[in-house]
Amino acid sequence: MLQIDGISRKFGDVTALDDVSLEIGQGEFFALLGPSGCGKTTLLRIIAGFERPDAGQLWLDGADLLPIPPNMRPISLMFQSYALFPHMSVAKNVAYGLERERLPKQEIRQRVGEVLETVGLSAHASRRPAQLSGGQRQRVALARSIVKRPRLLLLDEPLSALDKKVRAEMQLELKRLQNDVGITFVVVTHDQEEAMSLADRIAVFDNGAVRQVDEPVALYERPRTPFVADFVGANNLFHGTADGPDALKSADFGSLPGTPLTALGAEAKALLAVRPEKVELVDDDAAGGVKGSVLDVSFYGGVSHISVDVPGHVKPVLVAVQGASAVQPGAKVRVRWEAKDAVIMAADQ
Amino acid sequence: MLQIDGISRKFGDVTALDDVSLEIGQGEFFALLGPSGCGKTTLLRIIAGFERPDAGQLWLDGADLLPIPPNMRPISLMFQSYALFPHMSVAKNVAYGLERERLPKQEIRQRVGEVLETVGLSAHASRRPAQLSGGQRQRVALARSIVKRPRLLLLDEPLSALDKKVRAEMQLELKRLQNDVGITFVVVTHDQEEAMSLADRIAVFDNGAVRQVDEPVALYERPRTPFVADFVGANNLFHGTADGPDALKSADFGSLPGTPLTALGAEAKALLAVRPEKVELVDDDAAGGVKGSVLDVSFYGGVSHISVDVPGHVKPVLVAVQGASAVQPGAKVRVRWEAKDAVIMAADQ
Amino acid sequence: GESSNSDGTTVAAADELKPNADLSKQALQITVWPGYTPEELPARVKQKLKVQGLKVALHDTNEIAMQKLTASGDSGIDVAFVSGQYAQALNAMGLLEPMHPELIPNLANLYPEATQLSYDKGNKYSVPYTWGTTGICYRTDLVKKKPTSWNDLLKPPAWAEKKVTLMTTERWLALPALKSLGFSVNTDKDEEIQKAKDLLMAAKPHLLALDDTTFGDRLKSGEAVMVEAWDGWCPTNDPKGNIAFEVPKEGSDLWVDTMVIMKSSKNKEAAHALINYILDPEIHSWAAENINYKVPNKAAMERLQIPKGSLLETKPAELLNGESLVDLGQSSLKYTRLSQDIKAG
Amino acid sequence: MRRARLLYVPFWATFVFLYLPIAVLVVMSFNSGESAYTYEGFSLKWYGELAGDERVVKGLANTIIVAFGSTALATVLGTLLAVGLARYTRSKTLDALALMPAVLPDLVVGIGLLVFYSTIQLTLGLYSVVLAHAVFSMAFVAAVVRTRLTNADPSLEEASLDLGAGPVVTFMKITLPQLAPGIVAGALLAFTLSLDEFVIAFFTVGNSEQTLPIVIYSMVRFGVTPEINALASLLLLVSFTAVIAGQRLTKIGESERAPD
Amino acid sequence: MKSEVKARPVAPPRGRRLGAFVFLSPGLTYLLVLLLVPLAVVLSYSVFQRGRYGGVVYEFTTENFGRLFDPLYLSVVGVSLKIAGLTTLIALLIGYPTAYLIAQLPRRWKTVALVAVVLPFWTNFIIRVYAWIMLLSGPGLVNSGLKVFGLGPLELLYNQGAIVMGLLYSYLPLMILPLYAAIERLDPQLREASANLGASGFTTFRKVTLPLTVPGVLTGCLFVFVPSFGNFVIPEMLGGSKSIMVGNLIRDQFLTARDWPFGAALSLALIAVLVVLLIAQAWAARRA
Ligand SMILES: Nc1ncnc2c1ncn2[C@@H]1O[C@H](COP(=O)(O)OP(=O)(O)OP(=O)(O)O)[C@@H](O)[C@H]1O
Ligand SMILES: Nc1ncnc2c1ncn2[C@@H]1O[C@H](COP(=O)(O)OP(=O)(O)OP(=O)(O)O)[C@@H](O)[C@H]1O
Ligand SMILES: NCCCCNCCCN
Ligand SMILES: [Mg+2]
Ligand SMILES: [Mg+2]
Repeated sequence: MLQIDGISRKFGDVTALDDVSLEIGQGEFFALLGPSGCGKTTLLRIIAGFERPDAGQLWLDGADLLPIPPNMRPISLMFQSYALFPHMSVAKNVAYGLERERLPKQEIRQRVGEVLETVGLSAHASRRPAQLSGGQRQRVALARSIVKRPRLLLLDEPLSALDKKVRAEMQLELKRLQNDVGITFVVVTHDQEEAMSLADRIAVFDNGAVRQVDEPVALYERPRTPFVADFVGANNLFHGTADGPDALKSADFGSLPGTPLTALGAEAKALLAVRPEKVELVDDDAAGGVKGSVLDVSFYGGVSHISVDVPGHVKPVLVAVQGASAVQPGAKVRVRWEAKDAVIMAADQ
Repeated sequence: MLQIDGISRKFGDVTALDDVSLEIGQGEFFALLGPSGCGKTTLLRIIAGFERPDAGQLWLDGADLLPIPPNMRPISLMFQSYALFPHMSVAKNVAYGLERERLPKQEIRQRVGEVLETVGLSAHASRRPAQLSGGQRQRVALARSIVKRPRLLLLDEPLSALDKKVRAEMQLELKRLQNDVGITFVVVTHDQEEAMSLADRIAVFDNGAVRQVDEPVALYERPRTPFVADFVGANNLFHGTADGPDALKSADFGSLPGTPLTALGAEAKALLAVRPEKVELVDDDAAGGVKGSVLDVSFYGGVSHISVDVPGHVKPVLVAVQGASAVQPGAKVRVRWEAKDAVIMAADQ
Repeated sequence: GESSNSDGTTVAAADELKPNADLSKQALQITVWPGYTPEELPARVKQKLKVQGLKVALHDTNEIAMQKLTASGDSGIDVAFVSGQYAQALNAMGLLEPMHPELIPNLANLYPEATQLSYDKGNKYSVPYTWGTTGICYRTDLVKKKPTSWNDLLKPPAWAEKKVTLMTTERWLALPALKSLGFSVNTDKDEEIQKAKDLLMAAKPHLLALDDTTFGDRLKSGEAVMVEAWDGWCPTNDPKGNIAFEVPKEGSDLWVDTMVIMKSSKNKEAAHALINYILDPEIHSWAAENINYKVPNKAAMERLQIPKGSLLETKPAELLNGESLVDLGQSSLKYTRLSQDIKAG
Repeated sequence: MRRARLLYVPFWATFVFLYLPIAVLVVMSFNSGESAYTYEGFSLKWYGELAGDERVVKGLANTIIVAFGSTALATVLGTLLAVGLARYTRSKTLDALALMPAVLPDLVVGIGLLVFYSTIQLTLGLYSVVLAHAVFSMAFVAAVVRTRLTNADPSLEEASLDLGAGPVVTFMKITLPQLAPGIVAGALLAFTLSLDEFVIAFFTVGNSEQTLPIVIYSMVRFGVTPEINALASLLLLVSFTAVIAGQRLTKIGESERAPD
Repeated sequence: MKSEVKARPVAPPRGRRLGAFVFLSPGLTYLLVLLLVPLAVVLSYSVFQRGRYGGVVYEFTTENFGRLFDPLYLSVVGVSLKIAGLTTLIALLIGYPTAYLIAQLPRRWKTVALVAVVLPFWTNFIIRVYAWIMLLSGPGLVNSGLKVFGLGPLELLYNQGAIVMGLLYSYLPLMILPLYAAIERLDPQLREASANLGASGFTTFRKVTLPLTVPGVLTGCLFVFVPSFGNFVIPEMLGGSKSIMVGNLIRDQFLTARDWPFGAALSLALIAVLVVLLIAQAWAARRA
C-alpha cells in the first residue's frame, strides 16, 4: 500500500534519513523501532507531507504521494508533541477532522462521543488542553487522529505517557481498528514489548538507516546484525570467529555453542548473541558453560534479572528467571545455553 | 526529609489531590505510580512551588516549605513537557541553573560537558531545542535538572520518550546520583518495571489519593487493595468470600488457594489475586486448578503470555511463561497455583 | 494658466465671462477659516443667487489652504479666503482669476483705502474681507506699566519675566524686532534680518513661550501678562474687562484677509456673484459683529453700533499706518531660517 | 506563580499617568466659564451646547466612520501581511517596507496622498481618508501581529492540514485564533490612531467633510472651550460603557462554554 | 550560532508560492499604490527648485541636499535624538511591566485592560495636551497644590522635560500594545522552569522573558522613537515653541516656507535614516 523508496533527508549536516526504503502492506500494523534521534519522526513527517525528502519517492497504492499537499493525503499523523489546538475544547479538537469532511453534525457528535469514551475522556470533553494532565493530552491527540479512520494512520509514540492499564486498553483499541476497520498503521514506539505484541512487522532504524525489517519473533530470535541483536531486547554478546555450523570460537572462553544464520567464511569475525532467558544458571561444578560469580539480583515485577560477572567478558552476563530467585550475590555459578538458542552473525567491520 | 502533610488541591470541580500525606527520607528514591490524571504532576508542582495547595503542609527537613518562593527551594523539577528555553542552545539550557549559582565559568563548562556526555548529547550542545528529536529534548530536560545536583530532584516522566537502551543507561545514571551524590528523588513514572527496579519505595495514587506506599517487592507481592492489585503489574482477580487462612470461596470455582494478608471476617467479601507468572498451565486431565481453553498465545520479547478462557470468569486468565510457548490456541488446559503465591484481600464495598 | 513663477506684477489673462450667465447651472465650493462666515451662508446664497448650492470647506491656517490650492490640478475650490500676501503668491503662480469688477457692483461699498493695499493695488485679483493689525495684548490688572513699545515685550521688565509671548509664525515672530529696530516688516536685507534675529535671541530666555493660537487663553488665566497678538484675537471683550490692546509706538503691520477666485474654477460667474453678495453691507457686517474683526466695507461698518473702546473703532486711515505684509518670494526663506534659528538656538 | 509586587508600581504609575489629565478634562467639562483653563463653577451648559453643535456632531460621526472603516481594512490587510512576511519570505526589505508607513512623518504621507489623489483625479470624500488611514494602520497591525509569529511553532497548523483542513480553513480556524491577542492589540491601536489623526485627514478629506480632530483643531484656534471637554467626556463615557458591557457579555459566553 | 538550520518548510513549494501570493500581495499592492507612489512623487521634488512664490520649478538641482549639512539642522537632529531617545527609554521602562502584568490577567480582563490603555486616546489629542497645560502651567493645578504647602511655583512647562513628558503621554500605548502581544504568547512553564533552576524574578525576566519578547520590544521602541523624533505639535504646545525637532523643520518647509523641494530633501534624509533603522529592526527581530 505504502511504498517508501530511497528517501533521504538532511538537516544541515545532520543526516536524519539515509536512503530508506520500505514497503508496507494494506491493513498491516507496522512498527518503527530505533534509538532516540534515529529519524523515526522525520520519516513520519515526510509521509504526512510536512517535510520534503531531499531524495527518494513515496507511493501510496501506486500513486505518487509527494506532489499531494498534506491536507489531501488520506493519512492521519499523531504528533509526538500532540499539537493540540489550545483554543478548542477536547471535543472540538477531536471533532475538527470530521468537520472538515462536512459530515452531518449528528454523526460528528456521535463519533466524537464514542472515541472519547474509548480513550476514557468523556468527562473531559469540554475542557481545554491546558487543563489536562500529560497522559490525558496524549489520549486526546490519539482520539483526534483515530476518529477520522484514515486509510493510513501514523502514530508517533502514541502511548508513551500512559500507564500500563490504559496503554493496554489503547493497544487493544488500535488492534480493533486494524482488524475491524482495516486501517494501515505505522507506529513509532520505543516500547519494544509494545512493538513486539502489536506489530505485524517491525523496522529497526539506526542513524537514519533501516537495519532490519522482520516479524517480531524473527526479529527477536534471529537478529541479522549486531546492532539489532544489541538493540532489540536484552542480549548477551560474545565476540569471536566463525567455527563451523554450531559454535563460535572465542579467545577467552573457547568454543561457545550457537547457530549461524548465514554462511560465514571460516575464521570470519563473528558475534554470538544469546538472550538472558535462554541462559541457564547452574552450579559452579556443573559441566560446560562459562564460569562467573553473581553480581546482582534484581526483581522486575514478575521476572528476576541476575547479572553474572564473567572474567574476561566486559559486561556481566544477564540471566532472566521467572519469579523471585533464590541465588545470592557472590555465589559462584556457571552460565550455559544450547546451540539452538544462540545465534551467530557476521560482526561489523 | 520531605514531609507532605494532608495536601489537597482542586481545579474547579476536579479534585487533583485529596488529603495526600507522604514522608520521603533523605537519599531515598521514591516513585509515584498511578493512572493518567491521578494528580502526580500536580503533587510535584506543589512541591516545586508552582501550585499552591488548597490545604495541607509541606516540610523540608523540618522547615515549612510553602512560604519559600520556587527559586529559593533547593529542589529541581523536570517538567513533563520539558519546558526547554527555545532561544538557548542545549548547552545554554543546561548551564542555566549553574549560572544562577554564580559558579566559575570553567566549572560550569566542565559540568555541562559531563552531563551532556552522560545523556549522550555532546554532539548536540550547540543546537536549539527545536532542532532536536523528542527523545533528545527529554534528555536535555533531564540533564538540565540533574546538573544542579539539588537536594531534592523531582522528575516527571523523565524517560518516557527514550528507547530501552538509553533508558537503561539513564536509570543507571540516576541510581549513581542517588548513591554517590546522595540526592533524594521523587520520580513519576508510568513504567512499572522502572519503578520496581529503581525505587526504594513506591506510592500508588488513584484519583488524587494515596492507595499504598511500599517497597517494590512488597507492593508487587502483597497489594493491600484491589486497586493496587489490579493496577500494579498484571494480575488475575477472583471475587468471593473469605474462607479460612488459605482459601477464597468462589461461587463458580469452589475453593481457591490463597493467603489473606490481613484478618478477614468469615464470609467477608474478598478478592484473590494471583500473578500470571505464578499460574501454572497443566494438562486438562491434571488434578486441581480451574478448567479452561487457550484463547491466545502472544510473545512479548522474552516471555510468552497465554490467555486462557475460563468459563464463568469475565476476563481470561493470564499465564506467563519464559521463552516461546508450545501451547496452541484452542487447547484444553487447567490453570492452577499454590496458596502462598496468591493473596486475598478485602474487596471494595 | 500662466507660467507659474513669473513675478507678482503680471495678471493672468481674464476669461470671457457672461454677466447674465445662468447661475442655476453652477455650484460653488469655497474654503475659509472656521467660523469666518455666517453659518447660514450656504442656504442664503442658494436662495438669493439661485446657484445649485454652496459647499464650505475649512482650512485653519493659510498654510493649509495654500497646500490644498497648489498641490496640483483642480482643487475643486472656486473661491478661497486667504491673507493678502498669500493671495499675492497664488496670483504670482498664475492660479487666480482676475476680478471682473463689472460683476461685483458692491465693490463700491469698500473704503477707498481698501483699494490701495500694497500686495494688490486696485484689487486686481483679490477682494478684502477683513483687516487688522498686530500689537500688544495685555492684562491691565497685572502690568505695572502699560506697554507702549515692542521693547516691552523684547526686553520685559522683571515683573513680566517669563510672562510674555511672541508669535511663532515666522513673519510675526520677526515683526516686533524689525519694528523696534525701525526696519520694514517686508525687509529682505540680510543685515537687518540678522539684527532682528540677534534681538530675538536675546529676548528668548525671558519669554514664556512662542504662541500664536492660545495667547488669549494664557492672558485670561494669568499665565501671561503681555502677548503679541492680532487685534481680533485679543480678548478685549472678556467679561472681566481686564484685557486691553495697544499698537506700539514703533508701528506695526496691516494684515488683510481676502477673497480670491481660482483660475481652475468652472463657476466663475457664480463666484463673482458670491463675492458681490458678501460685500452686501448686511452680510459683511456680520463678520465685524461676530468675529470681532474690522471689515473694509464702509457701508457695513456704518451699520454697526460700535461700543466705546472697541477695537472696531480703529479708522481705516490709522490702519493704513501699518505696513501691509507682502509676499517676499524667494526672500521669505530668510524668515523661515530666522525662525528656525531662534527656536533651535 | 506569584508575581513580583514591584511590578505593580510601574503598572499603576502608567494608569495614573494615562488618566490624570483625563480626570482634569472631565472636571473642566462641567465648567460654567468660557475657558478650558480656569474653573469657575459647575454647569452642564457645555453638554447642551454640544448637542446643538452640528459641526461637532457631524465631525464625530465622520470620525467614527473613518476609524471603523480604516481599522477593518487595515486589520485584514495587516494580518495577512504579517503572516505572509513571517512565513513566506525572508526579505528584510519587505519587513522594513511594511513598517514604513507607521513611522513616516504624517505630513509627508498626507502631502504625498494629496498630490497623488489629485493627479489621478480622485474626488475626495470620507473614503479617501479611510484609504489613507488604512495605510499607516495596516503597518501597526502588521507589526503587532508579527511579534506573535516569530518562533511560532508550526505544528498546530500542520496538525490542521493533517486533519484535512485546507490552507484557508487552517488559517481561519487555527492561525487566526492563535494570533487573536495580537490582532486585537493591533486593531485597537489602529482604531485609536485613526480616531485622533488629523494631519493626513486634513489633506485627504473631501472639501465638504470634516473629521472631529479637524473640527476641534480649528475650534482651538479661537481658544478651547469646555464644549470640547464635554465631548471628550461623553466619548469616554460611551466607550467605558461599551467596554464594560462587552466584558459582561464575554463573561456570560465563557461560562456557557466551559467550566474552569 | 553556526549550525543554525532553516525552519521547517510548512508546505511544498507550489503551496508556498501560492501562500506568498495570497498573504503578501494585498498588503504590498496597497502599500505600493498608496504609499510608495505618492512618496516617490513628493520625494522627487527634492531634486528640483523652489518656485519664487512656492511650488516647484522642474529644474534639476542638488543644492537641497547640500543644505542638509547646515549645522543648524544637525543640531536639531541632535536635540531630536536626545528627546526621542529619552522618551523611548522611559516608555519602555514603564511600558514593559504594564504590558507584562496585563498579559498575566485572566483572559476576560486582558481586553479590558488593553482598552483601558488606549481609552484616553479616544478623546482628542489637543484636549489632552490642554489638560496637561492645565495641570502643569504656572497657575495650574500642580503649582496651586504646591502653593498650599508654601512651595513652588515650579517651571514645569515649556522646556525639554515637558516635551519628553508630552511625547511619552502620546506614544505610551504604542509601546504597551506590541509588548503585550509579544509577552502574551510566552509559555508560563518557561518562567516556572527558570525559577525552578534558581533564577530570581529579575533574572528570569532578563534571561528568559526579555529575550523571547525582543521582537515586541523592538517594535514598541520603533513605534515610540520615530514619531517622537518627527513630532512637531508637542514641541510647540508643551515646549512653547522654544525648541524644535526634526518634525518642525519638515513642517516648516512644507507649510510656512512653502519650500517643497527642501522639505522633500529633509524628508528623504529622514526616511533614509528610518529605512536603516527599520532594516536593523527587522534583522534583529528575525534573529530573536
Ligand atoms: N489547570 C487545570 N485545570 C483544570 N484541571 C486540571 C488542571 N491541571 C490538571 N488538572 C486535572 O487534575 C487532574 C490531575 O492532573 P495531573 O496533571 O496532576 O495528572 P497526572 O497524574 O500527572 O497525569 P498524567 O500521568 O496523565 O500526566 C487531572 O484530572 C487533570 O485533568
Ligand atoms: N529541524 C531540525 N533541525 C536540525 N536537526 C533536526 C531537526 N529535526 C530533527 N533533527 C535531527 O534529525 C535527527 C532525527 O530526528 P527525529 O525527530 O526524526 O528523531 P526520532 O527518531 O523521532 O527520535 P525520538 O525517538 O527521540 O523522537 C535527530 O538527530 C535530530 O536531532
Ligand atoms: N496666519 C495668518 C493669520 C492672519 C490673520 N487671519 C486670521 C484669520 C483666522 N481666523
Ligand atoms: Mg521522534
Ligand atoms: Mg502528569
